[in-house]
Amino acid sequence: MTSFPILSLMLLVPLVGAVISLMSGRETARMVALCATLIDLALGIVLWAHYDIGGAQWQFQEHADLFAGFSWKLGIDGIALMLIALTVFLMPICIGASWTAIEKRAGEYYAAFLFMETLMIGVFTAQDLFLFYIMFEAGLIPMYLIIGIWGGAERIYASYKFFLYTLLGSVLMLIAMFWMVNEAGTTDIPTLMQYDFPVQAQTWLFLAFFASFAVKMPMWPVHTWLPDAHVQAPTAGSVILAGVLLKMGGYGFIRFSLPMFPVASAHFAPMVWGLSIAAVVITSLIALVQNDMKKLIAYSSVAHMAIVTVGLFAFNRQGLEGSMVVMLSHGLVAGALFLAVGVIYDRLHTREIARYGGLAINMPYYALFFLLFTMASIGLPGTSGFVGEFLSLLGIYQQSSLIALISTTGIILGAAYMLYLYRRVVFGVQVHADTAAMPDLDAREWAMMVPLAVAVLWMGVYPETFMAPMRKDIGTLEARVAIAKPRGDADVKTVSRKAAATAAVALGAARVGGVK
Amino acid sequence: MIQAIAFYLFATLMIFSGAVTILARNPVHSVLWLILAFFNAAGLMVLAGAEFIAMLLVIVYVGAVAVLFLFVVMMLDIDFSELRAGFIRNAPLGVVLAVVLFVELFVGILVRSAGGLDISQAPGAGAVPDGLSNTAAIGALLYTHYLFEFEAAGMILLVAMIGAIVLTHRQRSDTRGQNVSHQVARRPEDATVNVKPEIGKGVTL
Amino acid sequence: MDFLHSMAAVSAEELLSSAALVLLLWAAWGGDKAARAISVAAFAVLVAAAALALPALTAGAGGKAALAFDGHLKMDAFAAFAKLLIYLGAGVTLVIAPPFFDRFKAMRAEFPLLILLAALGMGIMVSANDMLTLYIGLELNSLAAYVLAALLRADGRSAEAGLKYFVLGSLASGMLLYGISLTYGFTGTTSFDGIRAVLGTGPLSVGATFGLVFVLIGLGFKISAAPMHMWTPDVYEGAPAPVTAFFATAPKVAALALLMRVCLDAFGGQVFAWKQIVICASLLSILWGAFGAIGQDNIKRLLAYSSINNVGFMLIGLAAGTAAGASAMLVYLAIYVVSSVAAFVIVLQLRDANGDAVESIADMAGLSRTRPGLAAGLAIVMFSLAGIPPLFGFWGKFLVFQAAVQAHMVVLAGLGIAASVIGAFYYLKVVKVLYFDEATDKVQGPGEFANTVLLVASSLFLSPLGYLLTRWLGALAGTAAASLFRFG
Amino acid sequence: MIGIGHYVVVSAILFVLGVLGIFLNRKNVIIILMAIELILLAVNLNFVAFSAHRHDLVGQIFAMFVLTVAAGEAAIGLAILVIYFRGRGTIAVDDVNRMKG
Amino acid sequence: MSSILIIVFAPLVAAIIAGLGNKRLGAMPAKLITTGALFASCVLSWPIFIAFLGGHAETSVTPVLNWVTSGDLKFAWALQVDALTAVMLVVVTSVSALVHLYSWGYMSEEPDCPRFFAYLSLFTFAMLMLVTANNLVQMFFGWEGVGLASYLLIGFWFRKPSANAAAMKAFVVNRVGDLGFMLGIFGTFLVFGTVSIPQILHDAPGLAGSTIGFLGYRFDTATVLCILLFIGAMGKSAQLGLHTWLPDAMEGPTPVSALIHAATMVTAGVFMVCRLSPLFEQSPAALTFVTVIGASTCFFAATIGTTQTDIKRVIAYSTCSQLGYMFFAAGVGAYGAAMFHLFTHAFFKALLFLGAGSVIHAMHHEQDMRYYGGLWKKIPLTFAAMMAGTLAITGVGIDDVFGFAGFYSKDAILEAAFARGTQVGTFAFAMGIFAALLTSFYSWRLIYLTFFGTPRWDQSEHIQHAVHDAHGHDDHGHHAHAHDGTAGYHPHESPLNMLVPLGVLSMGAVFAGFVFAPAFLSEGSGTFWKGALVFNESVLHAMHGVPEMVKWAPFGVMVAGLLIATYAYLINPALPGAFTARFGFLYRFLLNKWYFDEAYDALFVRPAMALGRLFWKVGDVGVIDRFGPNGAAWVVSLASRGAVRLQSGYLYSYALVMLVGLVGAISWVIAR
Repeated sequence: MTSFPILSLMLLVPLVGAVISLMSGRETARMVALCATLIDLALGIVLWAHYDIGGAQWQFQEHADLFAGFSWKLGIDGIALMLIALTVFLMPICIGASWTAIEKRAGEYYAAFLFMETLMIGVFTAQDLFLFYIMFEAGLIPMYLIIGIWGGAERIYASYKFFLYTLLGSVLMLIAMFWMVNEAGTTDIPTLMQYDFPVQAQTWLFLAFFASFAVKMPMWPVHTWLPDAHVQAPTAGSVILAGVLLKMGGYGFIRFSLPMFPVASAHFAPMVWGLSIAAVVITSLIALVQNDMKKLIAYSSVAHMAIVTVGLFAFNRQGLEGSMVVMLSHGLVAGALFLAVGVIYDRLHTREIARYGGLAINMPYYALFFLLFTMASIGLPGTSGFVGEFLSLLGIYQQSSLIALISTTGIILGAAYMLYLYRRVVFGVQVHADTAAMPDLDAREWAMMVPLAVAVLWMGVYPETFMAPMRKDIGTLEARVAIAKPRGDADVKTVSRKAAATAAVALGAARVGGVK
Repeated sequence: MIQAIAFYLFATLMIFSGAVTILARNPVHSVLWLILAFFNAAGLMVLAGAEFIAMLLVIVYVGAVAVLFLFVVMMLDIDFSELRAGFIRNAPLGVVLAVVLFVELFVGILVRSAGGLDISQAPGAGAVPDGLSNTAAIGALLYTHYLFEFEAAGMILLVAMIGAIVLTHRQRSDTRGQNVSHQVARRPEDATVNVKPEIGKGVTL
Repeated sequence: MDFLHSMAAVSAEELLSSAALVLLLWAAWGGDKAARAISVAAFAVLVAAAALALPALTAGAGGKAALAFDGHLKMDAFAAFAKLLIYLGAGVTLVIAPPFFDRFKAMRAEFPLLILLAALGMGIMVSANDMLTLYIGLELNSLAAYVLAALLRADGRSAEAGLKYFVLGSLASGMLLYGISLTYGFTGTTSFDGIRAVLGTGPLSVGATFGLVFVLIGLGFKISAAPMHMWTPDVYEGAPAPVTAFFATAPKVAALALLMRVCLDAFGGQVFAWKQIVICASLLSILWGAFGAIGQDNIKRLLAYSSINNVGFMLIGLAAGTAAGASAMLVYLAIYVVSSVAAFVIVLQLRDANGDAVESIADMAGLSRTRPGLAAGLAIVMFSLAGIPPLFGFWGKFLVFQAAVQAHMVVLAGLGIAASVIGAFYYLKVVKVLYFDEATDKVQGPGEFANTVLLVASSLFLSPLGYLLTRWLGALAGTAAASLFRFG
Repeated sequence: MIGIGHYVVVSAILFVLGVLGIFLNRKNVIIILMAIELILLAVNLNFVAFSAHRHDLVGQIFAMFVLTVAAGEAAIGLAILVIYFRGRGTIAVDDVNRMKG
Repeated sequence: MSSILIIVFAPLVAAIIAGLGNKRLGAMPAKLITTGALFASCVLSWPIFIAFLGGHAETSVTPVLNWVTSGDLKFAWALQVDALTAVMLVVVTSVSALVHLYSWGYMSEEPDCPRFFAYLSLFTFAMLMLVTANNLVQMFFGWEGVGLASYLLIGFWFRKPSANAAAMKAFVVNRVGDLGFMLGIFGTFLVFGTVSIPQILHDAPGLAGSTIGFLGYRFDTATVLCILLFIGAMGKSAQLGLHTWLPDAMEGPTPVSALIHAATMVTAGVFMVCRLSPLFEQSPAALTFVTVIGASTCFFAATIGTTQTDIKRVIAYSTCSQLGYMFFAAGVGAYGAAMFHLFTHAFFKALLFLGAGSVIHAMHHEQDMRYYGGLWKKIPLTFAAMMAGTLAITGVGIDDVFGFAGFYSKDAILEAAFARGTQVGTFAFAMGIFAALLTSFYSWRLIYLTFFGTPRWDQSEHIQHAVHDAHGHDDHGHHAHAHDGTAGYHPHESPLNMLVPLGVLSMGAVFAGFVFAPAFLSEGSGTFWKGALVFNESVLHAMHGVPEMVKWAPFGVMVAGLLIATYAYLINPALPGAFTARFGFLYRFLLNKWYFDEAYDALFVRPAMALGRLFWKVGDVGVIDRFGPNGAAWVVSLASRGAVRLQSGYLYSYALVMLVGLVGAISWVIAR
């Protein structure tokens, strides 16, 4: 632990980079952007290295009373640390993905991205309610510009939809925040996380926050902005959108909804489950019939994020940890998949699946990476996708076997649509000459793919690295929500072994865990 | 009794002439009806004991404003035959609304509080001093308590004056006014040029 | 002694009026050629007047000592805060106007005079503590404004704007006056203190209620709150751009401040009599402003609807009926004034190759490539007006909604903030045209130096850097709002 | 002495007439200006009536100021009307709609 | 026992080197590395197995790396070796090593060799992870890993649309089973608080009488867990309902079929049931379920096998059928017999596939038996190997004297089923006997169609291509092939590196039963298994007590099958045609595999696609977008038009609006 304001520095570096690249030409701007993101990556590594696992809940705290009504208060726990790590890890890759693809107005482009990075890190570090909101909301602007200026043909509609949808979701949250601050008398998030709001108020507070995070996640049926935004955004935009922005919704649930309104969360858990399973089934089926690669992956993101919500609202450790791992994994995998799409989009300038085929012939290494990320998306054990999904689903099973059953069908449908995609793009014969002529990955693309691949496998084989920093915080959260935890339907009534637990179970007072 | 007769006379005439003002087809007639309405209003004011305001009304309105209106109506030289008569599209709605407004005012102010106005009895700031005429009392109040407003009203008139001039004053190009300083500043050498043209060449002016 | 004290209290007004008279003489002798010099002088006068008004604010003054002229004027911190904003708006107008009018050869020496007199009227409005003072100030401002709107005589739209403004403004004045007369009749006094004392907090007689409603409706016209806003788009479009800028800033501040004083001071004991009307007007303004703006292609018209929309948000702060709400309104006003300044400076800069104003939004397509600075400024203004963080415009909405929630008006706040999303739509539209569309290269020509300075300054204020001012601004607004609630 | 109620009713009628006058005619803007004068007259009548009823001069003073302002207003209004007429050659109410939407 | 580390991870390392090296590495190094690694594994495996046979080895666990810790849920990467694992180790490494070697020859013309060998090694690694798992999650890792490898290998010839479709089908259908498996793991954790297999098996007896809520109903705990887990096994082992992927998987190269779809991967389900046998023992209902499914599959697959013409598909259905035997063996409690059949089956089925591969190789990738005939003279060694395999699968042997591998294991299974004495046991026995008849019939049918009779090669397009390629430039072949059905084609015996594996496996097919039966099936087997699975002494005793008729019944039906096949395909070749004409419906029903694919297509695939389109076009676009964002936009634009229309520009309408506001406000305060 140091008193050095490393978090502020991490916010400042991209900001300065943004200002510089705004005023520079293409070559300079991208170099500046790369440097800035790499510096932030280095700072992120330093941050992780100095993070005291199992130490104080909030570390690297900074505080300055710069503003009226709220304050500049930063600090992280393990959950935030991991999401920051994800952010700083993905950003240089995004810059790399834009290296050649962005030709017009590059200075502004990189400025928008760097600004975005500041805001994303800001969201995860903010310890003041309103500071969080400002960071959370401000991200709309650069993303709107990124989609709108550098996006595809339908970019205008997509950017509007993205902006207004998410804005509508989050403004209601602001009203709830006012109420909370009024009630609790503080804007300090750690304090609020311990505050017991009146039960009646929790209901509408939860719904207001839910409106924001559900749109951001996105949950069915407020997900329709996502496919449009993804499809139209430039590659790096999709990566960051899927990689980090969606995680803000999950982060919001884990940081606000659950600890601050545990009773309402429990009350609304069935609704969340219902929406989640609807998302898993419906969006997976929709993904199955897509003709556009990015749209397919976008729909798959909705399905994956539904696993996150299911896990979060399982109210137990496996569910919570699983959701976090799904988020981290999905950040890597969805990002990687969008990169993979970007790689061939850069070559052929179409996202239409039918225009590809047989890429395994001329792009074997590309096929390999794509395969790895496809499998990670499917949740093959040994990849990052499995650990999180497994834990989340295991978590929800303890609450409801039916929800678990339907959610788990996602693994079948996920395999179906991803393999169908892979089959159409990478396998098969080469119908089009231009497709057949595409070269395999170049050095830059290798440099983007390899770190992602390593991270995906690492997280799949030894997720402890990523779970350890979060363990204590998840434990705190679990204890916090335990008071309201709903009773699962998959309880065991047994006549043997630990008699005391048995008796408790028979009385219905204890949950399944008691039988262990 | 005579007061009541006078009141009803003035009131009826005022309302009638007011109505004709807004309904007359010829704006000149309108202005004239307006003047009549003002006269009757002045009468009502006199009945209420406010002679000064009544006189002011006649002097200012009839003497100045109404004449200004007449002047402008004449000056604009509008071809009245071209002006369309008739009512506008939403007129019925407007009339209904106006009637509703009146009924509401009537009911609200008079009927609701059981047949009369319910005026609270707090003493005002400008209680009429004993023994002073209306005009003197107003003057006494106006130049003391209302000094600031009085001065500010002067500024309003100033603005009105400046505004009217700014808007309507224009340098007319079809008339030639006298520019004294220009005439005074004129020098002979500006007006005449002596040239000695060579033979066979013209004069270059 | 009392008279001297009063004279000292209104020193800013005295300065303005005497300066107006002196400058009138100068204008009479110097003619239109002296217009620029008079503008500069008028600007200086405004600065001086601001300096004279400032102490009341910084001293946190209020209470009895600030009353002047038998309590007809109340020179408190609230009035000072509003005056500063008014003088700011007027000053900016003086800066941006001369180059504009020069292009039409229509720069009049009387223009700065009218601005000064309007500022004087607005100063009287915001310090009014009596219905008569209110009326005088209001009319002084309005008459000048009618003239200003029609100032560009050669332009048919300007005259039409003046005509509409005049007719509807007079109608509104009539309603206001009728309300004042009813209020007077049912309370027996025109003084705010008197009215508050007579009405108390008990049930309100129907006549007084009617008076209140008429007054609110009349003032609603001035702040262009729906449904009294109908004049706004036409006048904003028709009036010369600097005048529109003026309308969007100073009179809005004055009218809102006046409305606040009437509601919170004169009718301060009768919050429930006006609260629902204000809420209705607020929501109606937000929605109507937003809906109207969506259909616009003219940037000035769009800004007009935007002002209607923003007034709706400010009224939410009023509806809260608390000091926090009033303070929030003042901060919102300050930010809104700066936004408007920035917006109109940009509008003035938008000229085609012939020097004619480019007012069509479609003609600004791709401005971000031809004039990146201008486009960035406009984008900042738009996002700020939409209230998207981290731009400073968010802060105004933030405080207003916070005040509403603190006053237990969660539903109103929720509705208002949800409606703000509709508003965001048309701000986004402008940004879209600026940044996403193909360039048309319609906008040409250099900008004036003064305008650029103003633009940079206001953009910086609206940028996230503005948040560094929150403490300072909040403290000032807090003082001002507190003085509003400190009754005689 | 006539009751204050009578005056208020007469004033209300005049006020409503004035309001009607503003949107009931499409002939001539001047009539609208006159309608405004009617409204102000109604207001003045109200003030004077209340003032007399209460034996309080503030109302009359207010009425005096209203008169003053009304005079100024009429001047400005007519000036605007004149320049409008110069520009358009008409003062028909129906024609004052170049700006809309 | 650290050799296990090498056994398991050597193939992984080899796979990574070969896979990443790919074409840069070249074919030969890739082959050498992978095959070398596999032989090393194999060599290290046998001692372990032998040690267990000797009864002097103990269960060992080699921890590798912590995997996941989440609250009470902990599982690690660890390698557990016990008798059951040892059996699987030798099966997997031996067959895999042989298949690697065989592929040298079989895939010699393949340009993408490194990739193939990398996949094969990767598969072996995953399979080894599966069998050495000491917790359910690692088993699931292996489970899915083999699925991945299977997917890659089936789709190895990715240019073929049918191969891609088959690969995808295999993965997705397996995922259906995995759904059950995963839910089973969840339930297991819920009940036991752990996913460690030894812990679960230790605690399993405590489940007796307990119930669990599932999908809103209450069931016996053990039954729910076992059936969920068994659904996983059904998928992997291609049991009735989830079997459809297996025949299609024959799109992969033949060595793959031998390794994955005959010897190892598909038996993972059986392995799992045996591994968890103490748990299954807690639920008679689940065991009944297992028995019924196994018996039905055994019968059902055999019926289809009788009509298929693709040589690999016949063997594939045969595999399916044999897996059914294993399952109902487990279901009736004869886990040892199930494992023994797994063991023997691995040898003879791999042999049959590799033999078939050799035939296909010789016939230039022609797989349709109708275009074979008379091959025994051309490829005698392959014929010999195939004969060995056929004798083994049909269970030829004489009690107490000698029998081919299948004889011991299959007889044991049938006896156990009968000995069980329950209704399902009897049902399973009946099905098993009938299936044995069919097995004999289709196995001999395969032999007769392939190796006997007259050549029918000229009808094969593959052969014609081959002939044209070889003789295209001269007309020598053209007049030579018209009459003898050979089309002038000369099949060649496979190269040595293909024949050696055939030979080794033939040894296994011939002697595996004879040699190892005592270890697996005798009273003393308990010392071998050492609790690695439930060894029911009672079942063993009962087996010895079954009537003689039961003991002879398998032999009888085997002979019957042989005779029918001999008559129909050797003596009177017109008979099958006449039969199919007579019973056209039955024939088509069997030929079309009981219409399972069609039914699934109509029930799941098409509806899924249709639903997807419906949810997309109607749901997302038609409802959510239409009434959500677009609807809101429509309302807003409508309101906007309204606002603009109100702003008519006319003074009077503006005044009117103001008046409306005034009257509205006044009315409001009056009404209030």
